[in-house]
Amino acid sequence: MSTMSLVGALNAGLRKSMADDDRVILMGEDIGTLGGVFRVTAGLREEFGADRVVDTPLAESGIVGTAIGLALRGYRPVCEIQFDGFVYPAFDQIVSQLAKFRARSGGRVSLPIVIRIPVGGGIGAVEHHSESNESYFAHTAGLRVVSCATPDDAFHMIQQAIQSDDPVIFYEPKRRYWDKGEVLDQSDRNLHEARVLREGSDCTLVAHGPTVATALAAALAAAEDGFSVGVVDLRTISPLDLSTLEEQTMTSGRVVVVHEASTFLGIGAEIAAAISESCFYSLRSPVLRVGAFNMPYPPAKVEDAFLPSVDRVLAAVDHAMNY
Amino acid sequence: MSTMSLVGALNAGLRKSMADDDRVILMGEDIGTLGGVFRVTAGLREEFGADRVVDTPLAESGIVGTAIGLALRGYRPVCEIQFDGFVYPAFDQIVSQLAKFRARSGGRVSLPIVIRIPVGGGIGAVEHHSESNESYFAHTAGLRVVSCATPDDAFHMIQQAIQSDDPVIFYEPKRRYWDKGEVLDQSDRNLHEARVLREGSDCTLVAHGPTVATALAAALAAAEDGFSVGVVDLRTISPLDLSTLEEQTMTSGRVVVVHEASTFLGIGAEIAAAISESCFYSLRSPVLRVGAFNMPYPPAKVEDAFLPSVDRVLAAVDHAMNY
Amino acid sequence: MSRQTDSQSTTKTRPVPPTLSVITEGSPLSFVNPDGTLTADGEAHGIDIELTRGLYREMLLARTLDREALSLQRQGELNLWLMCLGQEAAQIGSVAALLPSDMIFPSYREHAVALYRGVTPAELLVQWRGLAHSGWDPRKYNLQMAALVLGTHTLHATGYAVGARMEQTDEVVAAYFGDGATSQGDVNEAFNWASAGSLPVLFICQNNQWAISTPTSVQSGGQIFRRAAAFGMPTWFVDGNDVLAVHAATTAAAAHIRLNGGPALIEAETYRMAGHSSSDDPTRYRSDEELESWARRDPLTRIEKLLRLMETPESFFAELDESAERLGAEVRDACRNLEPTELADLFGNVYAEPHDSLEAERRSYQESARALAGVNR
Amino acid sequence: MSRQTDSQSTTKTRPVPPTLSVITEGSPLSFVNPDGTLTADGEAHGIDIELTRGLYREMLLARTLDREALSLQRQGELNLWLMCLGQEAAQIGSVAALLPSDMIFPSYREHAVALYRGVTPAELLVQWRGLAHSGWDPRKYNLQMAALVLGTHTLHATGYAVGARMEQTDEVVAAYFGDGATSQGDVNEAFNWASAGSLPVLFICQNNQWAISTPTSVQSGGQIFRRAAAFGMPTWFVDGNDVLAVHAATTAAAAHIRLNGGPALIEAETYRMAGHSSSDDPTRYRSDEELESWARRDPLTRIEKLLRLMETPESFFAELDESAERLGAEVRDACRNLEPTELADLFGNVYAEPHDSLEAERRSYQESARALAGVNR
Ligand SMILES: Cc1ncc(C[n+]2csc(CCOP(=O)(O)OP(=O)(O)O)c2C)c(N)n1
Ligand SMILES: Cc1ncc(C[n+]2csc(CCOP(=O)(O)OP(=O)(O)O)c2C)c(N)n1
Ligand SMILES: [Mg+2]
Ligand SMILES: [Mg+2]
Repeated sequence: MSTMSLVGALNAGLRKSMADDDRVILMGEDIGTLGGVFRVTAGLREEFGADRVVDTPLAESGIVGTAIGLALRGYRPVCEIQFDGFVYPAFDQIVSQLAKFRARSGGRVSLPIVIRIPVGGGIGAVEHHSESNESYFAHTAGLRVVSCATPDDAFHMIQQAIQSDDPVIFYEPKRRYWDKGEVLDQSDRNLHEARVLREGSDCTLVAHGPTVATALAAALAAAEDGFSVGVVDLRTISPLDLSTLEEQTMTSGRVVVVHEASTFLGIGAEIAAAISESCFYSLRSPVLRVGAFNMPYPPAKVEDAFLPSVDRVLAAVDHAMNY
Repeated sequence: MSTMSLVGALNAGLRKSMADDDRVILMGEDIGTLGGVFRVTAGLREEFGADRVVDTPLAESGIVGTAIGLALRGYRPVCEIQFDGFVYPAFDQIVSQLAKFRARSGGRVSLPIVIRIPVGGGIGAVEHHSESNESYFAHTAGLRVVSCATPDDAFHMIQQAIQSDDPVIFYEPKRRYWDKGEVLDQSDRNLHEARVLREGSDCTLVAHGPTVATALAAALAAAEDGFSVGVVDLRTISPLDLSTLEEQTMTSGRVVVVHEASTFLGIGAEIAAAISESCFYSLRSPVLRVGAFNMPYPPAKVEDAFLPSVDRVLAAVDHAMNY
Repeated sequence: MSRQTDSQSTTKTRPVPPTLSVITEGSPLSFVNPDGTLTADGEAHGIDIELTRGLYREMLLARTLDREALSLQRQGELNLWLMCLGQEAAQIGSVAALLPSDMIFPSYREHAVALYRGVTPAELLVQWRGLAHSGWDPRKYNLQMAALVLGTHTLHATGYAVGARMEQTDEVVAAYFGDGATSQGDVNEAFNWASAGSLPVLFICQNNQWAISTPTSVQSGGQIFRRAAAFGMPTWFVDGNDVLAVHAATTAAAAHIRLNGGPALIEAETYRMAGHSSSDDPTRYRSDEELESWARRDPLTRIEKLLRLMETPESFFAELDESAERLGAEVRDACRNLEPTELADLFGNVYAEPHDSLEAERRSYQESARALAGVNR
Repeated sequence: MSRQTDSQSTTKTRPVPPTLSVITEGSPLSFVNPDGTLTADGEAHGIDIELTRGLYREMLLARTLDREALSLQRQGELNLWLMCLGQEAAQIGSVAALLPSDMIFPSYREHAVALYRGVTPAELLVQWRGLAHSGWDPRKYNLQMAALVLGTHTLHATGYAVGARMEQTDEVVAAYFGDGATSQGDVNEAFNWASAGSLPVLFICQNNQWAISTPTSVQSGGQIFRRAAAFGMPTWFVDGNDVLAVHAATTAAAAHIRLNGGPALIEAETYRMAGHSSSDDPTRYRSDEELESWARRDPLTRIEKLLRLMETPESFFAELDESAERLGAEVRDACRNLEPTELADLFGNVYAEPHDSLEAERRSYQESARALAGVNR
């Protein structure tokens, strides 16, 4: 066990995967000599060489497209997309090629590729550098989508994602990159299980990645006011760990989903729909959503007002309690 | 009033828009001399010239990207994407540029661009030619997304979409292209209103584009069995016409959404979440969804089993009735 | 100083460096004239009669397959067919110059390539009958599945070549694509990537003059082989209807790649003699004269003439006709005997690892299918 | 026959056409040496003293802006700054050769271009202070907003030029981008589109040797100006640190476009003297020697030397220093006096036409903001 930042944990996880399996290859813009703009891959080129930590040309479609070619040859590429907003040039390669390849091949060919995406806002960045686009990929059959919130999960989940024989979109919460936490030697769960961080009998908050800390803070604040509010860290966005969500819903009867993506067709919509269907008679209020307004991410100076805050989460809990 | 196929109605609508406003320019692959692979633009090049009905190079990003440039100059481009599955190379231009342009410019610059996409399955096509990808665009702030189901709507909605000062993703249901219907001279509603095709006191089916006919057939079949099942043609996917949906939900207490896209984060998820929130106490059963399984569109010979059928819709109605 | 390039003049009041023409018209490499006689290059290169017979045989079989498949489509046995009529030389000449161990990334029209690599008619047709998205195991034939989203596979080939270079093999990784596909960003990213990384990719562009109804003049402002050259790779511009020239150019390009490691491109100038697909009506956009002028440059006819000039025994042609007939019958049988596909079986193809919710969807699908079967019985 | 291109040899047993080298090294067009003397081309072209002074002045002002902005960033007054230090000649030389009516599509580093076009310091800084995504009305300055997703705007410029051609104007539409951006599919699609359509686009590539930490050698295997030429347009390769050469080349390219209608490209070889942005530490990936060698080729120094050689009065430099000082003060003031942005005001910027659900979101946001304000009071 040791204490690490989330960036450090990712770095350590990548190092371990690379040491364990020499088919693992990292590729992306500025990940080699520079170690990535967030330094997630710092030192890895020195350790594993330029063939395995590849500075690519500046072309996201090329990064994912050539990763597919490498995977066809037996490699396990891990692609870094520099910022969330720059994944779209690779959208065709991800959605039409990567996601569909196994089905298209009649199950003959799997593509064990991980696409790492630093995600979300809160770091005062310029446009295109603060987006939350997990819905696009979660809606795409053939992909798996996960989101880590803590150093411990970052360390283990990146390794599990690399070990998966399916393509995994791996989200890293930018504004939690420098948060420290304890990292255990062994993981206590597989890639597609949610984690109940706190049980709650009045309401359950569901979050992933950057909003997990927000949800926890809200739950603590609610506790001070006498409400028992639980928190579930989704960890997996596709597939969803519905059984954990259902269990918690049965207990609390109220659910608030918190994420940075737009609520319109955000993962909260799917959770609301699924939970409303499976727990119809257990719900004491509708599943509520706290997320982005239906507008592009605003300029940095107003992002605090834009991001789901503890206050907005508490208002939703209130709303649910008084429904 | 006259009788037209859906293709014919689109053709007539485009012709009218072009005649009314010489800033309207059509562009796409094979839309000029050939008139488009579905002949939606047949005859228009002869009528309006090669400058206004443009055969483009084979590059979807280029089509949308240059359309943006034209719109910045005051034109109103209407882009054709040859098949649903070929829109992804343009994803970055649509999602990062087209959708965000107005917000990025501080409201100074609007982009009145229409992107026409023949959508969905049921025509026995090969892979990538039968997809339903409206969720991606509906989740994207800054876009409007509509879906026509009948020749009358096709005729009027394409004109309204072209008149809109916002970018509109315009879906055309491929397998209904050759269906005939009456086209009225005047439209009875604006672009973002749903249409109640049938009132129902037991259950409301919500569909758009290709599944509207399926929903109607199911409602008729249910009526034979003594159930009063209503049908709403969404017409607009983003923004949703929630007030019409809420009204119908208040009446019937049961809602089944039918679409060809995957149910996981399909528009049914958003409708279920929104309706569950606003009509919590009126719902007699959870909002149910009939759509694609979470897999890429299958080979043509099994598409009938894959597409939402009358039987699958009726099963869902049954399920809702017996909840 | 060659810093400014173009043959057109510029208005200027003061001297700036003169333009340098790089966009001159080059005529493609050609060995055999349409009448079967040899060009000067053909004379210089010399003709290998066994090779020529072999290539002719493969072209004829490919044409047979193509014709049978189209006729099956017309009979409703196939949903769609994309004809390779007229492009046999470009395909056979190139694939025959590669080693069986060289991985190929085809587009959707490379039926001649697939047949040459040993793909069976059943494996080939299953996709076009609407029963599967692809019919063969890519590893068995070192031939990947057809790429239908234009140009995407050129990046896959490039990535595959990254591995080949890392492992220090002398493999060539070939990617086939059309003139239209070169307008896509992906193809240009692949050119750049392969060149920057000095990767063993052989780009094979069949410029068949059309992308559905769009002629090359609308598609691009320069020639493809020159563009690729400027990305930093040697390129060969070849008469794509001349199987011997294509073979020689591909041999040279592959040898170059094996020796030097970097990419190369072949632009084979050919013609799509049929429509874009069985759904297309090419008379809507192109003239009979154009078609006829290309018909006179048919890739099979000229080699047949050459073989006859070289006194190939009649028995060769007779045996070949028999083989073709056998193949035709085999194609028809294979098509009609293809096993039906069950939707339930496809759920397992999506993910390699267990996926609970998709598994649940499969179960619910199967239950409802069973229930419906009961109702309809 | 020029059908095969490359200087490297190929292994072959039989003759195939020889390789032809098109990828030779050309040296960039240059008028002024780093020591202020003229090159032979400079002598031939001649020097317009008024023009030179004007360009020098603009470069110095741009450098002042850049320095002030970086220092504001270091003081926490700006969130981010992307330095244009070292690229003043490439930017000023090119923009000054265009007409004010020529629309420009910049990337994110074209502060010198913006300043030249009249954009005010406040309009320029508002984006980097995190108050807006863009600061000026594109129509006012015929300057579009900065494109941050690399290369996307080259297609916008191309589309804009479609309109210019249709309307039979003699406008030039200019797009600025970096060496790294040329690896993106979009930029290549734009090259192809503009060439195929013979559109009046002037592509201006500032090759500053680096894309963040990625050097041009990793980025591409050929030279950018040669690539563009092969797409079918005249290109100029110019010393991007020589404002007079850049100006002459841009003048020639613009004239070519106005006369002939088709596109052209200028590759200005320059250097990003500072880090990629205020967040970047360039010492992690490049050497001091490299930096020093480029420092000796500074675009301002050489023109200052030239002006002194040409006996420019000291008063010119003194007045210019004053102007620079004034600009510096103006920049600092403008930055600190920028109005705050209210999230509530941004809802109306998303759609041009009424949007009920977003309107509802705005109302609910405002209500809760008011409620919270109440709580916190
Ligand atoms: C990204 C994409 N856009 C559009 C299409 C539709 N489409 C299929 S083939 C074709 C023309 C291709 O022309 P070319 O590359 O020259 O190949 P050819 O068909 O001539 O062999 C088009 C437009 C597609 N398959 N993929
Ligand atoms: C599509 C996309 N991918 C990645 C980035 C992140 N990024 C911003 S600038 C930059 C380097 C650009 O280099 P170049 O084009 O040479 O321009 P320069 O910064 O040198 O002016 C990168 C990788 C981006 N902005 N857009
Ligand atoms: Mg073609
Ligand atoms: Mg650069």
